[in-house]
Amino acid sequence: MSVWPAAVEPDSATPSSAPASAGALLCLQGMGKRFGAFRALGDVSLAIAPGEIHCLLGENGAGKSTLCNLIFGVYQPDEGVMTFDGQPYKPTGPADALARHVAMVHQHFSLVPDLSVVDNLLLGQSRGVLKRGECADRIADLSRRFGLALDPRARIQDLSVGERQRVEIVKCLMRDPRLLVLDEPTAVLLPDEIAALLGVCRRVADEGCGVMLVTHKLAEIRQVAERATVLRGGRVAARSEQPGQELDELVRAMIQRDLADTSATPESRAASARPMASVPGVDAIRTGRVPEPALMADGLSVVDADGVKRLDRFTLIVRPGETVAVAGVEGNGQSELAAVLSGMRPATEGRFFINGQEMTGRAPREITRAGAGIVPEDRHAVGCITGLPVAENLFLDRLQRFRRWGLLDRRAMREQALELMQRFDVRAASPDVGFGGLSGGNQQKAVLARELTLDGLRFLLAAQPTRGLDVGAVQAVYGHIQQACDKGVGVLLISSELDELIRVADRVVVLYRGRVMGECPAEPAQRDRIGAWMAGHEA
Amino acid sequence: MGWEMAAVFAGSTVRLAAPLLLSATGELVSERAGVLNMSVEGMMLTGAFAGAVGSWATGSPAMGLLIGVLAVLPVALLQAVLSITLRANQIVTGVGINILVLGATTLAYREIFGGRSRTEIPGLAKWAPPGLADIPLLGEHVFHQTWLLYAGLVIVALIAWMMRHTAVGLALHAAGAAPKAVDKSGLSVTAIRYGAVMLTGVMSALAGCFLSIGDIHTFTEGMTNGAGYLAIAAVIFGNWRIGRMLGACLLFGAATALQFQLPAFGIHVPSALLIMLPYLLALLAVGGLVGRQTAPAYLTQAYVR
Amino acid sequence: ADATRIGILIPGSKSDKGWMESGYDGLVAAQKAHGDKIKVQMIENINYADMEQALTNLASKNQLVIGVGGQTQAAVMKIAKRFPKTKFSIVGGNKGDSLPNVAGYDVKQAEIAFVAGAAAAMLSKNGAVSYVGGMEIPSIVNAGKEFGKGAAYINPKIKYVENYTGDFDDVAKSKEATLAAIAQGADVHYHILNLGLRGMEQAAKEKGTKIIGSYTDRCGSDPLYVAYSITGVGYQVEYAIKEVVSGSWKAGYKPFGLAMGAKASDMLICGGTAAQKTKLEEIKKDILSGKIKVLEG
Amino acid sequence: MNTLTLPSSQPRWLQALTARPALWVSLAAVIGSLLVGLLLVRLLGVPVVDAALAFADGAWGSPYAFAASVNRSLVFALVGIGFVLAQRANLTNVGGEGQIAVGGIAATAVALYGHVQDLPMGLGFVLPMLAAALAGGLWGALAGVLKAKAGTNEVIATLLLSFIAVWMVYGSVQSEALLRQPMTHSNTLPESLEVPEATRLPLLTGDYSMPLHLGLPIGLVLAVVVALVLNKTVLGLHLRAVGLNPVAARRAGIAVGSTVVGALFAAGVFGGLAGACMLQGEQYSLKAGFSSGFGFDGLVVGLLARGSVTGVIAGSLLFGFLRSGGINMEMVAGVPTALVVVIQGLIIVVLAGAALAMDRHKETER
Ligand SMILES: Nc1ncnc2c1ncn2[C@@H]1O[C@H](COP(=O)(O)OP(=O)(O)OP(=O)(O)O)[C@@H](O)[C@H]1O
Ligand SMILES: Nc1ncnc2c1ncn2[C@@H]1O[C@H](COP(=O)(O)OP(=O)(O)OP(=O)(O)O)[C@@H](O)[C@H]1O
Ligand SMILES: [Mg+2]
Ligand SMILES: [Mg+2]
Repeated sequence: MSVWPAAVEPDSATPSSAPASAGALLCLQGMGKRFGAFRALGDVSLAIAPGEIHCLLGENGAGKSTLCNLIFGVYQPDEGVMTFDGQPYKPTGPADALARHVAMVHQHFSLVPDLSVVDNLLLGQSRGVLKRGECADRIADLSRRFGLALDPRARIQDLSVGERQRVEIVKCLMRDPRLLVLDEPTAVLLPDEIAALLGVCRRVADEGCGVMLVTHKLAEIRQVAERATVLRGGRVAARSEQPGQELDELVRAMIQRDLADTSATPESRAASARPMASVPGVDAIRTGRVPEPALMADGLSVVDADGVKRLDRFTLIVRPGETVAVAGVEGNGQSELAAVLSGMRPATEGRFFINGQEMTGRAPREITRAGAGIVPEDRHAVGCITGLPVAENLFLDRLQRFRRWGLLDRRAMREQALELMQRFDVRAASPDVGFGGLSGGNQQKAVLARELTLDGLRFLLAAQPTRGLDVGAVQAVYGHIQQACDKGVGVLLISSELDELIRVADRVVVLYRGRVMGECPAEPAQRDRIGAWMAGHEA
Repeated sequence: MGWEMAAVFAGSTVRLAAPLLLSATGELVSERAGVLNMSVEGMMLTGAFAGAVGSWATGSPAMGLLIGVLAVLPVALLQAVLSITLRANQIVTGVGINILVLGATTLAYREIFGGRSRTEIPGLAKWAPPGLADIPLLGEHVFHQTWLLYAGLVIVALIAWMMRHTAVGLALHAAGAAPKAVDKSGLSVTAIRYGAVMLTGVMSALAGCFLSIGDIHTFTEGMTNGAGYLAIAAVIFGNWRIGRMLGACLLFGAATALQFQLPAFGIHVPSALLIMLPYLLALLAVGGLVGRQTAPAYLTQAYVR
Repeated sequence: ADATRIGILIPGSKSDKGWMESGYDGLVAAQKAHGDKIKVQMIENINYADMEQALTNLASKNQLVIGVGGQTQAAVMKIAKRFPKTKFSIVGGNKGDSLPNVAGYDVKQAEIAFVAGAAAAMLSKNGAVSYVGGMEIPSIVNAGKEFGKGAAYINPKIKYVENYTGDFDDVAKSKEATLAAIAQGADVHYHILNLGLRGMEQAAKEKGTKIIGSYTDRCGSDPLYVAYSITGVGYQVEYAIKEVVSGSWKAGYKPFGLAMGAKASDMLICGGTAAQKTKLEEIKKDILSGKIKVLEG
Repeated sequence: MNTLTLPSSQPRWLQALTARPALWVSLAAVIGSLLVGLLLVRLLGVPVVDAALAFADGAWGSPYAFAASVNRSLVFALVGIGFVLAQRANLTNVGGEGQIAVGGIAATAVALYGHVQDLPMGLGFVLPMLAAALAGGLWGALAGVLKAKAGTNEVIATLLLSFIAVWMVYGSVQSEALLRQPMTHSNTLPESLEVPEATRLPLLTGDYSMPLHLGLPIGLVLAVVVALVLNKTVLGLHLRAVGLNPVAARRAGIAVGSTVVGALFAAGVFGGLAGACMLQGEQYSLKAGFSSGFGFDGLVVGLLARGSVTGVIAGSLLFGFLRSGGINMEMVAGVPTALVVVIQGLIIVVLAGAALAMDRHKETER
């Protein structure tokens, strides 16, 4: 039986074999899923045996969560068949999956924050009168068996992220799972919490349950994975029967580039969390010998509502004409950094200056006035208003300019929009079509067009500016950024595309868990170090 | 004499609070599950009308009560379909239903009773719990009430217990606090919310019947006269907890009852002030001026998987 | 000859058991009496914003327009200026500006309220009587005051309780107000209420107290009622129609009350003793002669 | 671009229909509800022709009837325009009733006790109007402040404020210390005095045979202004931006909080003006129940309009004439006015339920 995806040939370096279906607990064959015109998954086949820990890897958007959701019945597949225990398995909703003892921990918590642990565990699991005492006993029992300490009466909203994760897992365990699906359970955990979680996985598997673990972290794979499957663009890119020994091949399959030595020693590790005064050149700036930096960030920290430190004493100077890239796996503090610098969210501590003016805690409008262009990470939520036409979006922050006798001069706006669209190659039928009707790349170019044509632009923050863009669009975007740079604008580029940021930026700082792991020149030779820092390898 | 006045005041407060309590409890359950029914007013009016008509036609107030409850089901279903399945704006839906019911009951009342009927509508019997009935003053003025009031109290207590101690209560709470979690735990958010809205309907019908055949044995056009909105105000003021909401209902009832007691003491407070007091208090509450309000996180938000 | 066209505006519900219904009863009686000679257009339950339009419609199509209640007065005065050829009668009208085509009939409820107070005092066993008024407007308040005075006229030591619900039609509130009065010992109740009366009936039934009705004779048909006063709302409607049909309609203020006879204003105790009757007659005479002075209303 | 993607096999009328679904759905809802109304008329045993004739006569049968209908429509339209204005910022203002009420109170107070009747140049009626607008605006802004500061749902806040305002009218005409007229005789009702001639809105025709008043041209001018502001100004665009995506609007430098407060203030101004028109144009004295539920009718008109000022005008004319005709139907044909209420309720419910279908279409249009 051939379960190899037709389109993707296995990398010759990856020693792998077809998933064993004999004795498999769950067997997927040719699974496909579309969201509208977008194909999130295609022809995915894999099998999980009882007692096996199977790791699922892949870049952001590779389709991991979608696959998990298919298994758990949240989505229904467009193609492919599943068997569970040799029986056909077609869950039409989580209820079906749960009935077959398939349990899932979601990437995002699905707990009720204002209820206690016990109540969360009982939700959907119990009928009639709640037997909280009985449930608490079971929790105690499970805690003992798997080493998961939990206070049954605590309210979820008072728990740390790690504890919440534990609740999610116990919730699954309470259902006596035969297959446990964990979608990036460790993304939010601290190292010792991760170790404990992996221990639980091990024990659960030892009791005969199949475990599917989605993760980005290589160390985890090395620790627990018995087999691994790599997804790339919704298709199986590689498989491994001994993932612990084939990490490099897996990573290459995942990102299609080499990550030669993941244990390189970073020499500028000390760069993290250093005080402002120690940044070279600060004194010179303070004494006015050097032009004002475009951005000066001094010990910015962000603590979220759950008390987790998302950004930890971030300190950086971006000089005019310089492009500094912030690299890192998503979710390591980049979003928080961008939010603070664009005025959308206050920093818990620290200060920052744009073009020499202190902007800490200022409104977005003032930050724009200070000469900061912002290309936000989430263009749909923050960067544009999809319900308005392209022209309006292009001038959203400077509409006053088109006021004539109190009315909006649409004609002038249209003309200037057309001009801007030509300059930045924004392809749309006309400036009057809805912004939401543009393709992702054109939307991004339009946002760039707006931010780069800001009056008195001195600083540009571009967060994930090429996400979801095709090759041509990516070229165009970086071309524009380069041009701005040449005119003396300081650019802070947040990206997880290693190749690109090495090509575009002058310097790279790497964020890991909110902290600057290291800093180095953006040169191809530094790629390994950067990759290692991104994966959290400190030494 | 003073004691007797106090007892009458207490009895009056209880009677005026009872319909609020019944409908507010229903509304609380629904809001907990994430659906705001502005249509409580219309549901109460439906119940009041159908209860009165049923009681008059069958001659049996108990049958009237049953008919009142049955008649409200289509109205509640309309609210549910519009706001849950069709994901219509819950407020607009509610206001529309209220207007519709007001017109329809007025029209139907005139058709059925010809507008000039003096027919006595049989009302629910009164009852006092044995033991309590013999307490001087209190027995007569406070505890001698329509049996529906006691039944209602039992139902409210049952609902309060259900919300706290049963799986259904848990699911209801979660449907408004974290519908996604409910969905992923294998329960249907839609089913839970439908159930909650239907319960609101039933409770509002009981409240409406209390108004028409429970207390005063008559129906008048638009007789709820804003009581439904007051019930919603009580839920808000009660911060979505049954205990506090009970207090709010009693407070609102007392504010109204006070109107009839104050003249006896020669105190003159503008009645407009007493009437608007509940709304004022509710406004202060939603404005966050009376403690921190914690509305169910997904209140008024339709659930899409 | 063509039928006389009559328009009548009843601002409340014509089945309110009180003022409005009494007015409607008068209309029905007039229709019976005049048969084909009159043609009637009627509208009820009108809010303020619509009142002018309704009156204008009535005025443009009818020879006589009757507004049942003082609350129509302002609007009638306004419309009457625009329709000088149409006649207007206001039931429950009062002294004020006069127009050549407007007649105001004053019900003088305070007079009969005094008599009712006297009757109540005769009927009360506890020595306490009560009154519930709808809106707190002078005519209603004055009636209440006179009721209290009338009671004290018979029994100086009588206890009198009064209450206003703010709404002639709110049943629940009238019930609670009556219960509050009963708690103070009152066992005979008088009222100026419309639909709200049902609440008073409910309270009285529960507590075994009695009511003096107004507007309608209920003696014998309802044991709750021990007496009733006649406030000739219906009579005034009949009067207006009769005057127009016979061609003798006159503009201006016209007091009704006791002076216009038993159909306009009267007090009857159901199965009352001869002594009670004579006493009431005596009081009526004293009021008419001015020996007893009552407030307006 | 859209028309190109439409399959050419579709008949013309279907294309026209799919191009403006909201319009057609609204029309269908209105017509359907009216048909149900006719059916009810039949069921009530009244000949449909009689009812229809009475309706037409009351709605537009005479200059007076026509003017009365238009005046009523004017009030609905003012409230509706305010609603649409706030709706542009995604705010649902259900407080029209209360805004009318406070507008009425303010206009009465200034007209009677503000020493304005001797002022030159029409200030006598302008100042009370401005006072009404300001009062209504503040009443609306209160909900806006609660929304911006405490995140209070503006629907709940404006609704509660409506109840409070309605009882404020009741209270203010109960006490002579406030707006109640001096008690000269026993039937002195709990109302204010009539406002002086000079403070009333001048009649366009000069007499009452067709009592259109100055409020109408003022309302029309304001409607044009609002349509311009909404569709042709920076402010209108800001409102839309805040309504569509407050986060992106904030990022683009728009002051979201003040826009919210401002939008509800503006909506309230229109409610207040509606109150002024009712008081200074028609009723002349303040009474309990003065607002007569017109604020809720205006709300319905606003909902029907689906964001367009033209829609408001169409809807207000529909309801204005519907109500006028309804009154006459009761007088002449004996059909209770409650029927009109049923029709209104039906229209709202159907439109609320159809919103998803209409919006879904809009989404695919983009
Ligand atoms: N409901 C949906 N509608 C449309 N597109 C979707 C939907 N869910 C997922 N996608 C798209 O499908 C692709 C795969 O998403 P998925 O969540 O499976 O990625 P992932 O591998 O889990 O990524 P991550 O590591 O970020 O969690 C993404 O491009 C995503 O935008
Ligand atoms: N309609 C959509 N269009 C495009 N992308 C989407 C859409 N809905 C979700 N996504 C993307 O798909 C991914 C999955 O998002 P979603 O909110 O479904 O979480 P999830 O990963 O499925 O959650 P869980 O793991 O708890 O099931 C995210 O990256 C999200 O940005
Ligand atoms: Mg994922
Ligand atoms: Mg995901």
